[in-house]
Amino acid sequence: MELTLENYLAWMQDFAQKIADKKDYLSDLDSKIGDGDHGNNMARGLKAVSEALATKPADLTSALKVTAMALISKVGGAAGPLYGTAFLEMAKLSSKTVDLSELITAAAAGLQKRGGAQAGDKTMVDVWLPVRDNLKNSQLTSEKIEQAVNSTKQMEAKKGRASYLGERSVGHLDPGAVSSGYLFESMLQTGVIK
Amino acid sequence: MELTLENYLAWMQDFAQKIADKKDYLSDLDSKIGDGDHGNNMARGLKAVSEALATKPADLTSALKVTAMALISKVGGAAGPLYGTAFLEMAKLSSKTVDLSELITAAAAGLQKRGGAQAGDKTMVDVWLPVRDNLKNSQLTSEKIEQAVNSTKQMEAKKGRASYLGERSVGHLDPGAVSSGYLFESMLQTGVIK
Amino acid sequence: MSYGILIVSHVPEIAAGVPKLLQQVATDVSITAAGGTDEQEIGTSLEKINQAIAANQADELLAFYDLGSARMNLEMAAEMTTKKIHLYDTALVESSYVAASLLQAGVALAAIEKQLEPLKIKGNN
Amino acid sequence: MSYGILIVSHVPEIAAGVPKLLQQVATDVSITAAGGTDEQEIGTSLEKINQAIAANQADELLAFYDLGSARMNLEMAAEMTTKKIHLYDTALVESSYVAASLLQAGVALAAIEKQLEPLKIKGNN
Ligand SMILES: Nc1ncnc2c1ncn2[C@@H]1O[C@H](COP(=O)(O)OP(=O)(O)O)[C@@H](O)[C@H]1O
Ligand SMILES: Nc1ncnc2c1ncn2[C@@H]1O[C@H](COP(=O)(O)OP(=O)(O)O)[C@@H](O)[C@H]1O
Ligand SMILES: [Mg+2]
Ligand SMILES: [Mg+2]
Ligand SMILES: [Mg+2]
Ligand SMILES: [Mg+2]
Repeated sequence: MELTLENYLAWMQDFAQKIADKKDYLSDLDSKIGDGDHGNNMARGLKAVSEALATKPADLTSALKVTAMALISKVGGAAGPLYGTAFLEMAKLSSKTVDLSELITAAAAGLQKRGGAQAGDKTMVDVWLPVRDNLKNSQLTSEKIEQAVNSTKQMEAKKGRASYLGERSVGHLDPGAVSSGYLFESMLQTGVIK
Repeated sequence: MELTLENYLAWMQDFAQKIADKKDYLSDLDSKIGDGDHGNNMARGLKAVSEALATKPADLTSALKVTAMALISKVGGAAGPLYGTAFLEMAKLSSKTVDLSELITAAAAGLQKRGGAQAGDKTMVDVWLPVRDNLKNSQLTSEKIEQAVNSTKQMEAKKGRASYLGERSVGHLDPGAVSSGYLFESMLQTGVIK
Repeated sequence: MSYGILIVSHVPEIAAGVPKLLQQVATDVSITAAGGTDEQEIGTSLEKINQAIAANQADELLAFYDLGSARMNLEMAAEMTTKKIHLYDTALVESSYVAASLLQAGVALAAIEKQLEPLKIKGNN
Repeated sequence: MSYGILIVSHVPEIAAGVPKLLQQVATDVSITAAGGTDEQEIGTSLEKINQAIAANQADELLAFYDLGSARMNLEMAAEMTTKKIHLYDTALVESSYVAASLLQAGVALAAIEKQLEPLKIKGNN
């Protein structure tokens, strides 16, 4: 399971498409427990990513880095520094290893450092952590991803805007968890794993 | 010591003049431990008071009321609702009694209700309370007023913007105490008392 | 909705900006604001506060302010209106945001006030 | 003066307004601000924060923000600059006002931070 420039570009292209397709759905989810912009934020960010990757970065490290930079500078919401940090950590590690499991482990750690969220806080972290663990055991499947995304529905938010709603946040999917679900679905579908 | 429409108008005319003369000094004092606008605030307020009183209110109660309204609506800083409330309380009581001591007692109570300041908090209250007490004993003099104003210099502010400076507020006169000192100096000088 | 939000600041821009932050998460809550003096300088204006109260579509308002003298003018305005004004000594931006989120979610006033309690940081100045 | 103040808000108007409130009591303190996204929408922009840091005349900044995602961008900006950024999880308007008053009065950072402590109301969201 090695990340290459080629499969990475395919992965991001698919992810950008999914985000563009699900833009309104993501914003709808966010309007229930947040400010209703997650879809727009991510679509703006992934558009910038696509444009940056279209300039043909020389290697995987540069590709990861321009992805991070585009997300950090264009998303505009919490998801920007969060996804941005995740990709930046992958970029940094990619000069040493391109093992997917190790890269995602570093990314998840960066995400947690940036946002301070733990498992169960009803954030994108609740998708990244199980994905990281399943990758380690080579057991990541589409069902596992879906399960992680859906697990956020019954959680009470402890981080992000939704946390102000307390128990009122229960019963809604976390938008960042859903967009992270798309990220990993794309990863599976574009053959990064096998 | 009765307040009449006539001596009240003379009092306010003199007070407005003092404020106009000391405008820059009051703002300078305020810039040391506040936002530097007390002189401008009071000058704007007293100009509105003079204009309102120039329309010849029918009686003392109306005169006190239009003074209060002009101060409340034109001062723009904390001094507006504070002085405004003081004059409004005098207006209310003036239909029952025009005894100066009783009017000032009611005014001081209104001031404290509005701002919540106690003696020693380094505010205009530190002038109003001794003036109230000295009026009760018919012992108010120019020296007593000056003494009350100067007593604020060594106090540590507990109310108003100066309170954020904590012990750094010590060593400066409170601007509202100084403007209140002018108010009562005018009261003495225009013969409201004897 | 019967509860609205009232913002009072010393600065016209802050009074213009806070409702934008809140309205994003509380599309159905009436939010009005008063900022600056009548001359648009730094300070507060009782007249502007009265207008913001009148312009609010709700008849029971949760009111937030920045500094003490805004509080005093808010109190005066509260004494002048028939609307019920709940005045909070809490962090202006953060607590009005929390209140807006919870009002939008239909949370009861008592529960909102409980959540505002830890955000109380003034009232003594 | 070697300490400056940095304001980061989700709303351009709030970022424009808070410095006005502060500058009134802190004429000699450098105060810069970043608000809204690059498109002037509600959100934060790392680029704007970087610019506000660069534009500040001080090389050690006391930084205040409104909501959590502003905090994350502030942290990223802090990692990118050579200036020292002190990040406070305190009430945006009220605590930056206190910090400005005290900086103007020449109070030392440790004493300022002590006075900011009771104004800490976030950092967990
Ligand atoms: N502190 C945090 N740690 C991890 N994830 C977070 C945190 N704060 C927010 N998120 C994630 O960000 C998502 C919201 O992103 P977005 O709508 O772009 O940002 P914003 O809330 O600033 O509008 C949430 O659904 C959640 O998954
Ligand atoms: N809570 C209070 N109680 C009594 N007096 C107060 C209070 N707050 C402020 N003051 C008085 O108001 C004066 C400042 O008035 P002004 O400069 O017009 O208001 P601001 O502080 O809003 O600019 C202070 O010097 C003090 O005497
Ligand atoms: Mg959002
Ligand atoms: Mg947002
Ligand atoms: Mg002042
Ligand atoms: Mg003022």
